[in-house]
This record gives sequence, C-alpha cells and structure tokens, in this order.
Amino acid sequence: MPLIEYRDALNQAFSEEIERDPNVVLMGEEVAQYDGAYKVTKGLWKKFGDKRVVDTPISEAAFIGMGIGASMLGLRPVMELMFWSFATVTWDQIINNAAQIRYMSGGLVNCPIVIRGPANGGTNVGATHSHTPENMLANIPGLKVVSAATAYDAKGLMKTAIRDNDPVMFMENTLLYGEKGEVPEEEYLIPLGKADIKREGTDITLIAHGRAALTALRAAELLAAEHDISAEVIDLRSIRPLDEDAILASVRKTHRAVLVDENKPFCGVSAQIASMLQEKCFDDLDAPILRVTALDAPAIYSPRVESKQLPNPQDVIRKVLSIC
Amino acid sequence: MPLIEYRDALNQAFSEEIERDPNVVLMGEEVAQYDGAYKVTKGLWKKFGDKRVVDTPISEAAFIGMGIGASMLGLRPVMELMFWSFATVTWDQIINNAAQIRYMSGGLVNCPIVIRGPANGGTNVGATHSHTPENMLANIPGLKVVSAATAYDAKGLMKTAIRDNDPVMFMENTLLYGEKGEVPEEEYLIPLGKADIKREGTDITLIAHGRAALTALRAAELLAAEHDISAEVIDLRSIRPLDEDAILASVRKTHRAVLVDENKPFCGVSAQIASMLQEKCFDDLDAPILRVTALDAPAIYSPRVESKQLPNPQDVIRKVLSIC
Amino acid sequence: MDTATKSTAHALAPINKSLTPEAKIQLLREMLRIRRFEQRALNEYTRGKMGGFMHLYIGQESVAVGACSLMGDDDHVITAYRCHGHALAVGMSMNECMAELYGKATGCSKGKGGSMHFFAPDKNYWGGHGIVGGQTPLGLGLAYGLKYKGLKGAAMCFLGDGAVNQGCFYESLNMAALFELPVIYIIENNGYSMGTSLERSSVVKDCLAQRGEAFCVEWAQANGEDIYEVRAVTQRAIERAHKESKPTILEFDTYRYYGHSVADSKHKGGYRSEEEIETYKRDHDPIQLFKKRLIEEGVLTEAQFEEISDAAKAEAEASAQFAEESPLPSDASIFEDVYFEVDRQTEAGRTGKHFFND
Amino acid sequence: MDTATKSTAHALAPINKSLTPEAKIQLLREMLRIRRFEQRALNEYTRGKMGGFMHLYIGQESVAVGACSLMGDDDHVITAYRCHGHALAVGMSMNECMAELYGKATGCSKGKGGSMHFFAPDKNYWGGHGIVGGQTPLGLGLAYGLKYKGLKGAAMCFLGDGAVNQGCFYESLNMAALFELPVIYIIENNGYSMGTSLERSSVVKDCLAQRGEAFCVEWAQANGEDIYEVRAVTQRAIERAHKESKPTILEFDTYRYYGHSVADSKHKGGYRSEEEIETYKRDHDPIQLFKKRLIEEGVLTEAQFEEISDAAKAEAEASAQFAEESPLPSDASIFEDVYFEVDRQTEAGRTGKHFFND
Ligand SMILES: Cc1ncc(C[n+]2csc(CCOP(=O)(O)OP(=O)(O)O)c2C)c(N)n1
Ligand SMILES: Cc1ncc(C[n+]2csc(CCOP(=O)(O)OP(=O)(O)O)c2C)c(N)n1
Ligand SMILES: [Mg+2]
Ligand SMILES: [Mg+2]
Repeated sequence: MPLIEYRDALNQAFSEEIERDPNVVLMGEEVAQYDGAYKVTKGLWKKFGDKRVVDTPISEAAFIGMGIGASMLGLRPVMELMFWSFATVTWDQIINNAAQIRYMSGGLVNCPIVIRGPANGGTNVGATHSHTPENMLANIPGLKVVSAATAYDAKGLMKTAIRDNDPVMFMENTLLYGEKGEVPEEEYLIPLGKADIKREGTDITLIAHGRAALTALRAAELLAAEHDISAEVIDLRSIRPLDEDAILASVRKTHRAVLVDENKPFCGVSAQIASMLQEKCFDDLDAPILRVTALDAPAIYSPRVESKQLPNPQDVIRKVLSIC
Repeated sequence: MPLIEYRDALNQAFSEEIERDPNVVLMGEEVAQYDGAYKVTKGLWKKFGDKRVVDTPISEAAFIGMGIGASMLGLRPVMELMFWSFATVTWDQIINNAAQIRYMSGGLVNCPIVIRGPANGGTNVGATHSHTPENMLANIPGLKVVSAATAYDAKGLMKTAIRDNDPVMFMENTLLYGEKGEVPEEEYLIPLGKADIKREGTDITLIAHGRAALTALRAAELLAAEHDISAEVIDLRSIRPLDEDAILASVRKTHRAVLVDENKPFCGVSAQIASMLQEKCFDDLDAPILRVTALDAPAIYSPRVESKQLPNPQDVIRKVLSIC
Repeated sequence: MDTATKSTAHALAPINKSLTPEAKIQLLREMLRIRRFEQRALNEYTRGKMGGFMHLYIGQESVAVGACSLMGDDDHVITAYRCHGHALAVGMSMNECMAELYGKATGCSKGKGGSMHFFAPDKNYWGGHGIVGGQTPLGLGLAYGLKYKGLKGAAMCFLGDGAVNQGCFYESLNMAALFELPVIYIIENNGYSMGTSLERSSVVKDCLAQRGEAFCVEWAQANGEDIYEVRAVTQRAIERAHKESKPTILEFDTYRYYGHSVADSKHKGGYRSEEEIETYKRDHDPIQLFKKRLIEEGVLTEAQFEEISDAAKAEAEASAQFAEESPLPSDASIFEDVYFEVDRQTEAGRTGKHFFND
Repeated sequence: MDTATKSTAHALAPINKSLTPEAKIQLLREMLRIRRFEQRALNEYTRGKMGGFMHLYIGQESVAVGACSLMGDDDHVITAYRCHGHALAVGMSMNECMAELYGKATGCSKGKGGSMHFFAPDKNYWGGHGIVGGQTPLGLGLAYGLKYKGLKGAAMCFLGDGAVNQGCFYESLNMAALFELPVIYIIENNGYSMGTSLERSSVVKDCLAQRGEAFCVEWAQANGEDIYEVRAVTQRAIERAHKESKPTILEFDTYRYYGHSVADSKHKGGYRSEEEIETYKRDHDPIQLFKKRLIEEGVLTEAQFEEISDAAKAEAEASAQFAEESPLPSDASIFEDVYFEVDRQTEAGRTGKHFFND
C-alpha cells in the first residue's frame, strides 16, 4: 500500500467524491487558488475548476451559513474552516441552523454538509487558534462529530462524512497533516459510529480520539516494552455517533481504563466517556478510570512550554502505572 | 425576611451595585426603556438614567465585545443576553476575547465583565432558544460560570459576580424569574466556588445546579416522605470555580450519588462531576453514579411534550431507587 | 411623484396590469386568510391552547402575499420567526399551520417547531427562523444552490428592521454581490424591533436598504401597504435575479398592529402611541386599501369582500377544530427527526450510539 | 489634486508643519526600528528560535508610526495579529517584543501571547488579536470606556482589508455612529488577505472605507506610504473623536513586502507578481520616501540616516541577545494569568477549584 501524508489522504477523498457526485463542492478561505492554508486541497481547483472548489472571503458566518442553505437544496458542501477555532464566529450557523433545522421542520429538511478543518493545540499559534471544540459540538444532538488519527482513517472517514445525510463536523489536526500512513489504492469507506481497536491488549484499555490515539498507541508500546503491561488502544474515530459497545466490551475485558484526550478537562469528551463507563461497567472496574487531558489553561505560545500542555506518552504511562 | 421574586432579587443586586460602584453599567437589548424582555431590569433605567442602563441594537457580537473592551478600561459592564441561546452569535467575543485576553497578555489585562441572561429549556420557545451552554463555557479556562436556583442565591451570587475581576457567565432561568424566595433586607454576598447544601441527608447525594437543584430538592422530599431515603442535595451554585470539596465530602458520607442536570447529556456538567467522583471516590462508592439530564434531542416545541424533556422529580426518584 | 401617482404607476406595472380579476381577488383572499388565521390563533393562544411565543403578522400581509404571489417554480422563500404570513402566502394550509401552533403531530413541523418554525420545502418555503438575522446566510445558500444547479430562480429572504444589525447580513451582502447570487433580501420595516424604534437601533442615511450601496447591491425602498407596489418592486428584483443572477435589497415600510409578541404589553402607549397604531389601522391597512382599490376598479363588491372574509374566518375556525382534535406528538417522537440517517434506519443510522440518555 | 500637490498639502498640514526636525527624525527612527526589529526577528525565526506564525509588517511602517505618533494620554490603540509595528510605535521596547517572540518569560506577554499578541496597557496598547475582525468590537469598547469616563480620547482600531468582511465590524460601525463613540477604524489595505486579492474578497464602489456611509460614519481614504499624509488624515479623525465624540473610518493604501506569514510561499509569483513587489519596494517604500523628503527638507543627511538605521539594527541585535539569554516561562506559569483573582490569591481566587486536571 502506498504511504501517503494525512493531508493527501484527505485530498484523495475530496477528489474522489467530487468526481463521484456532482453535488459535492469544496469551499473555504484560500482552498482554491492558494491550495489551502495547509495544502490539504492542493491541486483540486486546478483539476476541478471554479465551480467545484471555491475561495470565500473571511466571512465564516456567511459562508458556513451559505453552505448550510445550499445543502438544504441538495448540494453537498464540504466547508473548510482554516482552523476549527474560527468556528466561534459561525457558532450560531452550526449550532442553530445545521443542527436544529431538521428537528424544527419535523424532519422535512436535512443538511448534508461537512464542516472540516484542524482542531488542535501544540503548534504555538496561541490560545485563540488552539481550540478543540469536539466536545461542545458533540453535546448538540443533530450534529455528528468525527476525528481522524491517521491518513487511512482520514480518507475513509471523510468519504463517509461527505456521503452522510446529516451535518458532520470533521476534526483534523495540523500536527498530523504531514504524517504518513498506508492508504490502499482501492476505494474504501469507514463507517461513522465504529471505533477502531488500534491495538489489542488485556490489562487496561486506553481510549482516545484524534492525535491522542497516537499518543495512546505510543504509550501502549512503551507499557508493553518496559512494564509488561498489555494495553488495548481504542480510537473512537467518531465521537457522535459513538461506538459505546466497543468501549464497554474492552473495559469489561481489561477492567481498567485510562482516557487520553487533547480536550481541556472540564466537560471534555473523556469526561463523558468516564461518566458512561463508571455507570455501565461499575462492577467490572478494578480501579477508577483516569484521564489524561490537555492542561487546563489556555494554550500558551512559548514553544518549549506548549508541548507540555498536551498529553504525552509519559503522562499516560504514569496514570496507567498508578492503577495497574 | 421579605418574599420576593427571583427577577426582583436580581434587580436589587443591579440596583445596589450600580449605586455602589460608578463603573457598573447595565447593557443589552431592551434592558432600559422596555424594562427588559423578562422585566429583570424593571425601573432601573428610570432610576439611573441613560448612562447606567443602556439599550443596544440587536448586535450581540458588537455589544458583548464592546462590553469586554470597556471592561479592559475598568468599567464593570453587566451585559444581558436576552437568552443565553443568543450567545451563539457572540461566541467568539466570549471564548476568544473575554476568556483569553488575560492569558495572552501575560496577565496585563483583566476583564471584569458579567454576561447574564436566562439559559433554560421548558418554555416551548423551540430548539434555538433553549440552549444551556454552561458546560461549554465552563470548559474554557479563563471564564467563570455561575447558576442560580433561588432568589436568595440569584442576588448574592450576582453581587459577587459583578465585583469579581474575571469574566463571569451568569445563568438565569425564565422558569424561575417568577419564583418567590426569602431575601434579607441587609446586604449579603455569596462567594463563587462554594456549593450550597440545600438539604442534608445520609443515604445518597443529589447534585445539581440551577433549576435542577429545585427538582433535586423536590425529589429529596418525596424520597424522605415515601421511601424513607435521606437524600442530601448539593446545589453547585458556581460551576467554575467548582466546590469539589463539598461534593466529595458528601459522597464520601452517603456513598451514592445521582446528578440532576438540565444540560444535554453528552459532555454535560454532570458528565464532568460523575467523571471526577468516580476517580476521587472510587472506593467510597457503593453504586454507580447515575445521571438525570435533559432528553438528548433538540428542545421540542409541543408544550405538553417539552415538559418531559427536562428532568423531573420522578425521574430522579426512579434513578435513586435503582441504586438505593 | 406624489403618493397617488406613484401608486397608480405601480398598479399599471405590467406584473399588476396583467392580473385577471380572479387573480386580484386571490391576492385579497390570501391577505384575508392570513389575518383571519392569526386572529383565530391569537384567540386560541390567549385561551391557553398554545405555548411559547406568538408573533403576529397582522398589518404586514401585503408584503408576504405580494412578494410570494410572484414565485415561480424555482423561486424560494425563507424568513424569520414572524412567519405565519409567509407560510400561508406560499400555499401552506391553515390546518397544518394551526396544528403546529397547537403543538400537534399533524402540524407542518409535527409540533416540533412551533410558531417561529413553519416549514414547507415542497412549496420552496424554508422556514421560519428564530435567531434574528440567522436566516440571512441561509438565504444566500438557497441562492447559491439555485445558481449551482443552473436554475433561473431567486431566493427571497425576509428580515426585520432590527435584524439588519446582525453582522452576518453584511457578510452575506458582500458575498451575494461578489458571487453574483440571485438572493433578494426583503426588509420588512415595521418601525420597531421589539420595543426599540428604528431610530434607536439603527443609523440610516435615507433608509436601511440603502446600506446595500456599501456592497454594490441594488436596492429599493417602497411602500409596503400597497400590494401592487410590493409586487411591482419585487418583480424587478426577481427579474434581476433570474436574468442577471444578481442580488437586491428591498425595504418595505409596513406596520404591525399587535405587540412584538403577544406577551408585549408595552406596545400600546408604551414605546409607541395608541394614536400611531390607530392611524395605521385607519389609513394604512393593506387589506382595506386593496379592498377599496378593487372596488374602485370594479373588480370587487362589498358583499364579495364579506364573503371572502367569512370564508377565511370559517377556514381558520375549522383549522382550530382540526388542531384541537389532532393527536399530540408521541413521547417517542422526541428522538425522531434529529438525524436523517437514524430516521431512515439506514446502515449509518444503525451504527453507533446517537443518543446519550443512557 | 495630483499626487505631488496632495502630498505637499499634507506636509503643510498643521500637525506636520509644527513638527520639529527632531520630531521628524524621530518618526523616521520609529519606522526604521520596526523594520530592523522585524528583519532580525525573521532571521531568528528562520533559525528556529521561534514558533507559530510570524506576520511581518515591513512595508507598512508609516501607518502605525504615523497614527501612533499622534496619541495623547487618552488615545488608545488595538490591532490585529500583524502587531509588531504598532507595538513598537506606541513605545514598547524591542527587548520585551523580541523576548515574546522567543517565548520567554521576559516577553511583554511573558511568552504566553507570541507574535500575534503583544500587549502594553500602560502604553494604551490593547493587543495584538488573532481572530480576524474580532478586535473591532473591543475597539468600540475602548471608545465606550473613554466616553463613559468623560475623557477626551480616541480608540484607534486597526484592521486589514480582509477583516472588513467580518460581520462584527458592521455591527460595530452602526453602534459607533448610534452611540457617538470616539473610535477610529483604520483599515490597512495592503491589497491582500493571505493569498486573496482585494477584488476577489470584497465588492467595493470606490474603496472599503466608503462602506462607512451605510452607517453614516465619516471616512477617508489616503496614501499610507506617506507618513505626513497618514498623520494629517488621522489627526482629523482624532479631532472628530475628541471634539465631537464621533467615529471615523480611515483606509490607508499600503503594501507588505513579505508573505502573509513567513510560511506563505506563494506570495512571490503566486498570487502576486515579483514585479509588483519590486515596484512597491522601489517606488513606494515609506521609509525611503520619508528619508528622501527629510533630506529634501534639509532635516536629514545620508550619514544621519545610516546612523539611525545602524542604531536600530544594533538595538534589534541586542534584543535578540536579550531574548536568547532570557529564561523560559516556568511550567507552573502555565496556570498563571488565567484568572485575576487566582493570580492575586484573593479570597475569591482561593475559593473553589479553578483548574481541573486532577
Ligand atoms: C440573535 C438574537 N437576538 C435577539 C433575539 C430576540 N428578539 C427576537 S425578535 C427581536 C426583534 C427583531 O425585530 P425586527 O428584526 O425588526 O423584526 P420584527 O419583530 O419587527 O418582525 C429580538 C430582539 C433573537 N431572537 N435573536
Ligand atoms: C475569523 C478568522 N478567520 C480566518 C483567519 C485566518 N487568517 C488570519 S489572517 C487572514 C488574512 C487577513 O487579511 P487582512 O485582514 O487583509 O490583514 P493582513 O494580513 O493583510 O494584514 C486570515 C484569513 C483568522 N485568523 N480568523
Ligand atoms: Mg421590526
Ligand atoms: Mg490585507
């Protein structure tokens, strides 16, 4: 299988879906002529032209809303937020329009839109550019929320997201865009709502999404190598819908769990999972469920310090050792 | 003690703080000449005039941002959002400006602003008007989040919020505005970060904030009367800062907890508390922590049906009985 | 031009001149249907049959009816929460609308949307939106969709005089002009946003629509009480949309007789005088004005008017009866219409947990 | 008026005519300090000494220096992420700025803000803001605060030509006019927002500032390369703010020589031609133009210029040294400067749990 970058895997997904479905249109700031701020849409404007790949002004509220409106007429807009952090200026369009219109119309309308972009800290771009709003978005019934950790996942999940008939919020990661992974040449789709067991294990379950899944994976390797602990790693892939069955099955097997999460802790995704687990696996648990999250402060600029704000394998290992 | 409405308790808080501190200014849509959409600011414009009580256009992003900017210069704006649901259009100003400016300036700036308004479902105003964003706001380090269940609490917490030197997001409730409670004539303040044990008990702890605290209280009464179960009721009052000590002490005593929460469940406030409790009270718990939350769908309009979307005492009792 | 001459000119505009007597009477009927529907709704609301807000459109009927009467197959409409008038004007039935107000399963939105959220995509009607100004980018999106699909259509997006102060409206104007999208923003200027008069919320040179100049968007201001004028002015915007794929802002001066919502107790003698309201009712009522005109034109008689009015009243009454007798949404329906894929029980809808109460 | 005459007129404006030779040289020095500072910063950035983004102001120096040179005690400044120029122009030291870029504890924001977030409230400088357009309501708030306190001041809020398409800017304009607030929006029109030329993002009649007409806000467009012109035009706006408490929009045409940020590889020969860049550098450089003028005026010699330039270079070099040698923020400092009350360990700060990692 070819080894390609995460960004190119996404690029393939866009390219294939644009070719497959005439209603798919890519929009966002600098996505066309500039090839995207992070070059995720590289070459697509050249290939598909003005109609299918569209540059917008810096008007997120209007262009995301425009995408939602167009999706009501059957278009399948794939909207880039240069950073998910900028969703703050279009929050109303996402929360009140994309998420609620189906319900408020009694099911007469649906919004097959994908809103996508990077949502991560760790790149020294400051507090306003480092938000990870997946917990907030997944709080809202009506939205779907997806997070991709690898090139393979990014492509398969994106293609599914584009074909999905509900609004899908797709979380990418600037730290991962350049990461290479194996991506098959044949077409494939990854369903939303299915977690991926990225590593099997028996002693403890590590649960994560996005880049934190790779942190968990690295921790699992070290735990095996250095501590003889066999950790199972579950990558949620899709936060809403959520593969609760996979999570429960794993924890019922291992009896222990540590959650790894680049969200801030208060009401982060891992809070939801821990809360659910203690309720449903109460008698299976041999130890409290622990969480490793981003440090609970705004993202600091200072490059040498900011890296400490995100979960790293050593943090995970420490927590694991405290309960294993 | 005089029995007064929740809205009037708030009104007193504003009036007293306007008189006390020349930097306090009230702003929002219809707060002045119209006395407020929910009459919370009734009479204040008449009493204090154009300078202290200010009507704004329907431009939440600009006027909330204006309040934040003015707060940097030392004003203490108390900004009404007619509904907290409308925070969606000013999300950026709250999340990126009010919350982050102190950090990004290395502590050179602070924003002593209060942003307030009702945040609740249950009044048949539809999905877009029934958001309860306290979980999302409390996710953000830099913000404080307060929720008042009674007239007494509303006044005491509001006065403290206005004097606080950090941005405080204050959650009120249209279903409570008309509820009467005892409010002393003398001045008092209620600290942020202190929970209120609204009822003592020994068998189980019910934890809630805002109107859900009253639901919990009612459930506790019924549990005592009909099931001989002694439930302790903790009203968080302040979600961030959070009085973890009070919660932990209670659960360590009762060994059981049910959380009552008008948030939607996924990453709601109660998810955070449950997650924290299972971690810190693992060995003290005799049963899983259960949650009663708003039903996980957008707010339905239909008046007879919507009332079922919010936690009610019977839901709480059912959950309590399942673990007691 | 003085008002009378202007008004004659609009009556003679081809789009009005070409109207058959039946079509003219139909316009009047549509206005009356809105008024009788809402009067009935108000009645039932005050009897406690409904919940939430109730924003009445009475006084503004000529705008919705005039504009919507021009809709072709590919013309679309979207509006704010004061949406009953537009709903009926695009052809929704009183039954489904009244049942929606009652929160019944037979409502247009199955009782899920309520007064602010009427929808009928089959009639090119995209709601009913509660967040002030929030529909303006959606209107842009409808126009984008039309253009993308190569259809000659227009998206008419209604908003209030207070809504113009939401920033996304200006973002939308810039994009509408930049992308040459066939959107028509129709400002229904009834002089107030809740209890705030236009002057207290907006700075204007001559009028609100004129703000479009900043974005090179064509605009026009007109007298909304005259349905001929509404049609003549709107028709030009629709033609611009169809032929040039270009946006327009229209501003119609109009007036609401009732409060902002039924709960608004200050609208009479508070933020506006009783006299002001009476003057509007007496001299500017769009239904009375059009009635008078049709009688002058020899198209209508007093008796016919009464007949139409009574029929509308009866239809409204029957719709209340229908709503009354209709079933409530089931409790289970709370979780329906959240996700398309779940509703259809597709593979996607059956994969993973979508709801989290337990 | 042709450009030359216009330029002479600006030079003769009282605010410029009254400048002492020292003051004129000081203006030049400030521009040179910005340029040398940024050249040094770029150098260190490419050597990996910094992280995140680096948006250079080089080419636009006359705007920040011209406008900020007019600040009195109660005049305030706020800007976007391209903020180094304004920071130095209000009097911040190179040391604290360079250290901030290095992410050091001695930085103006203790290493917490970075390139986009320089702050100096003691110099009436309120940042440095990363969300495009997000600072425009804050600028309004500064003006509101000034007026509330009864001070005769102005809030100068800088924004880019791309930022004008954020809706909150228009909301702010309406409120500025409605409330009569002494805010001055200064659009630094450098022709591009990232890789998008003005024409591809904005519809304009004559210029962007003119959009102010929609909100009855006075405006002016001017040539930003001429610091005299910047000062003359800005002074009028400041006077309007001080005397009438009224807002203004100014638009200065300017140009950035480097890419949008250092990471922008397409700025040369991609979205703009090399020739275009060269023309600007050769014919429109604000420092060269002002140097020429001061030499013509007999106020400056070539040698003096070199001296000032060298001093600025040396200062920049020393600041890099300072930054290099400065300590990093401690790990503990991650949790400082989040809450005022916690930092001060007030009663409020000691009550309840503020942070939730364990
Ligand atoms: C963003 C937002 N802010 C405030 C409100 C509350 N609100 C509802 S309608 C309204 C007044 C709108 O006035 P206008 O646009 O003139 O429309 P009209 O009611 O006159 O039809 C306000 C303030 C809201 N629904 N959404
Ligand atoms: C709301 C928002 N959207 C997008 C961005 C990404 N972004 C940063 S700067 C920029 C271009 C802004 O151009 P302009 O306003 O002309 O300022 P200039 O860079 O030319 O100084 C963009 C798109 C952002 N920071 N915030
Ligand atoms: Mg109005
Ligand atoms: Mg620019």
